[in-house]
Amino acid sequence: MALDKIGIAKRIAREVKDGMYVNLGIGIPTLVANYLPQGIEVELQSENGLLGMGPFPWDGEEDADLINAGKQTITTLPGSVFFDSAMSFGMIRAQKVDLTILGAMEVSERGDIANWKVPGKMVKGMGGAMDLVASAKNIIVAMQHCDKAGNSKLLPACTLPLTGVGCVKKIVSDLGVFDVTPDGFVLVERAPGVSVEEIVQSTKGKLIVPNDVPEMVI
Amino acid sequence: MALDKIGIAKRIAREVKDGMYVNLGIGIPTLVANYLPQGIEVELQSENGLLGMGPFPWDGEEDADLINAGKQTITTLPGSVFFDSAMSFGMIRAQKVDLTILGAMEVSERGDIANWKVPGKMVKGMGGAMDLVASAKNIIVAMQHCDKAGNSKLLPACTLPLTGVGCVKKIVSDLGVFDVTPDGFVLVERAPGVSVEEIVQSTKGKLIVPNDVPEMVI
Amino acid sequence: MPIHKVVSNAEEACKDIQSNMTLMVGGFGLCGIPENCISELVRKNITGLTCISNNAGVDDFGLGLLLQGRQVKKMISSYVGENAEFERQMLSGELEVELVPQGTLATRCMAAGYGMPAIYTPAGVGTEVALGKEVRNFNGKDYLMEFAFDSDFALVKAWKGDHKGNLIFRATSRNFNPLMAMAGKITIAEVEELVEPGTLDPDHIHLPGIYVHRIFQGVNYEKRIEQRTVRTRS
Amino acid sequence: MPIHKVVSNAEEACKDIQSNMTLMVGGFGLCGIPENCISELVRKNITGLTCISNNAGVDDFGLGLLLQGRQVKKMISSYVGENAEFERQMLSGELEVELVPQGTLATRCMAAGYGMPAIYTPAGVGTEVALGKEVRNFNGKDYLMEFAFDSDFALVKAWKGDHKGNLIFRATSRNFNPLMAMAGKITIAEVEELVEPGTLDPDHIHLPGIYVHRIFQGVNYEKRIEQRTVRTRS
Repeated sequence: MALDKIGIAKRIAREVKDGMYVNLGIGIPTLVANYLPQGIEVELQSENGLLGMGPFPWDGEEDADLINAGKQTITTLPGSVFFDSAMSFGMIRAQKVDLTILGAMEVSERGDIANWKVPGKMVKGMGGAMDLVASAKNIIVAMQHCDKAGNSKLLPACTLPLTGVGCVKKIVSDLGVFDVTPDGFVLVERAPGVSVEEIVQSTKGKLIVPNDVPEMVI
Repeated sequence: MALDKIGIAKRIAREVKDGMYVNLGIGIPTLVANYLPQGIEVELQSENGLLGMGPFPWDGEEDADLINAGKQTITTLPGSVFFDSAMSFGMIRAQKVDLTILGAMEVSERGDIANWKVPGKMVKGMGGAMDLVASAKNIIVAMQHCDKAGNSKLLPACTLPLTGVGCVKKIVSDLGVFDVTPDGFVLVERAPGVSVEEIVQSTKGKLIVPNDVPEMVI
Repeated sequence: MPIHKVVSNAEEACKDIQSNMTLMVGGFGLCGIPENCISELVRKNITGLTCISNNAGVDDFGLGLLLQGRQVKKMISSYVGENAEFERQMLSGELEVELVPQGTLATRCMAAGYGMPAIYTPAGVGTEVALGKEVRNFNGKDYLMEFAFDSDFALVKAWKGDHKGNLIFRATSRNFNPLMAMAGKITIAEVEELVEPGTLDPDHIHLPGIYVHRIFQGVNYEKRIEQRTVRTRS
Repeated sequence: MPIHKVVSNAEEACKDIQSNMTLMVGGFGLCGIPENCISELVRKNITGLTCISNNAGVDDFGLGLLLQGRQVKKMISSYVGENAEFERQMLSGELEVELVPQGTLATRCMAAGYGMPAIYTPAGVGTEVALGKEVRNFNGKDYLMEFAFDSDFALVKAWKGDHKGNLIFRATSRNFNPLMAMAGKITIAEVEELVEPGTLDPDHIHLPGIYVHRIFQGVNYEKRIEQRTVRTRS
């Protein structure tokens, strides 16, 4: 069974290590915060100007001045700190943020990513994504493996306007986990019940399949 | 009688207008704060990170964390604000400081200034002077007209390493007040009891003497 | 610049903002936007504006109000989702849009406020954002040269301010506000609470008053929430 | 970078600082200098250091202590007056000195902390500071291109800090400290008071802990005054 959004978020959460500063994009990446391993200490950076993002507020306690990059009401935690947008992207560019998790419409076998524009159809803008992918040391993408018509979104080259070049390190899709290497996508884990064959057929970019591909344990 | 340091400071103080943000250099310029016209409101910027510099503290109330750019103990005033050195020079470069008053060893008839180095003899460094003179809209120099041997320090061209090029707008020396124009130094006022002849003889750079040069009233 | 900065309201503060000017408008989404100044721009009904603002508001609030009235000629923003009227005007060509990476947008404001004519950022290298821009390699990595913004007015919102223009922001409503305040040729700050000089701790001030030309205490803040997201008590 | 940052003292914090490294040292004159870390460098007696610091201390305090022990190979500073031993070593050629305009020094630190490889400043155009540097004209004015600093360690002093490395500075002892804290490959912060997370107001913090790698509560601060200047009561 392919992973649902929560499954993808849970799997990505296992990549987060103790002591990391992490930036979570809008959508599935935001869910990752709910499934972080027990006992580790992680600081979430929200690029609109907060380090130490806490959970959503209790009903009735929301504060219009306190939101995350997805414009959702949030809370602080002990040790949180606010700053302006220039410093926020300053720390991103200076690679002080250890891990960036964001969504994608397409990823190429060279690690290019497209997630901000569909010409003639949708132009919401890149927000902070271009800054994040151009700067981050470690980028994990959360995405659907195929579009609704069944076409692979892991491609030899992106067809949509790029967000960044050669930057994605790892992909967790509904079908599996993939490292992005100089040789192409490397299949690291299969989603529960998903066969190697299904993944091969669903992947248009160059895919390297090791002899033994373990099934994911969530 | 040539002006003493206090006289120079008093004369420069008359150039300071209501509502100005002013940066005062070390030495005579610091004294200007003591002679500002009554009834005007001025904000003094100290480039080590303070806007709204107050007077020296009362004996016993000095605070090691609160100094000016000359490392002197100072105080704050209502409405003072602290900031870091990057923002301090940011506001200087962005020309938010209306008037800069500083000392000089030499000034050329084109408005070049030298005040930071005597090769082989003295190298204290430029501190913030190079940033100030490169950025400020309005620069007034406080200086002695001649060195101890009687040689003019208002020159056709500076002989010492430059601090900045074509930036000085006005000079108040012990002998008089001079505008620095594209045509050279223009004598605007004589110090009390100092003759035009004495000023002409003491000035090596090109000096323009209007028909009527008033004597300064302090 | 006069140190005497207090004006009575948005109308007085915005009196010389005219059609076809370039305005910076603080805020992120609807968080920390200068509500009073935006209302005043609607009331004045000036047009042909170029707005530099991270977002374009929503259909019926924030800069969306100016879009509804066709007062905006060009938006310079990083993210313009959640605004149907905006998308319609953009796709139909009525509205000119320049999309700028968010960090680039912030840093181009800061550059203006810090007197730096240009900055280098890796954001957008290899993408259509890089078209026509100078690419330069430092230490093996490519960067785009981006220019400091030039704007006639900056309209910002702070939590507290004093008569000298010193500003304190609250939580994430800080965002672009101090940066745009630094960048405006004329900067107008509206605050929830205007206090006497000396009330604010000089160590707590986020934006020194030297950058602020006019300040007033705003009224009737709605502070609308764009995405109310809560936990419900079980 | 670990979020677990608290160390017990300067000795532990500085344990891997070695000879011939490049160190940023915060402070302006003797104001806001990391006294404990400087003492520890003296005790370790490492040599060949390159120090980036606005000043060089005085003969018997601050970085002057390292100069006395001939531990410094090169100083990168804006102002080095008031230090006879410094001047002697410099004029005799024992000490290499690179003089940098103060705003350039500050901005090159900020550039490192903001991931900007280079900045443009008008400071020094037409002077010997410009020798060998790229000059570029923007909007009719010349600017020098100056590079972000690269340093192995940054040693800074704050008033208060918490276990996550968040720092608050006091008055003009802020100066270069937050900028250097942003710029160090490894940043060590010594504070007068180390508190639990949640003690500091998130709106009052000057430097986010993400930039700080090690933090400890310093001891025996002397906070010497360089130019005691007072009014006497009549």
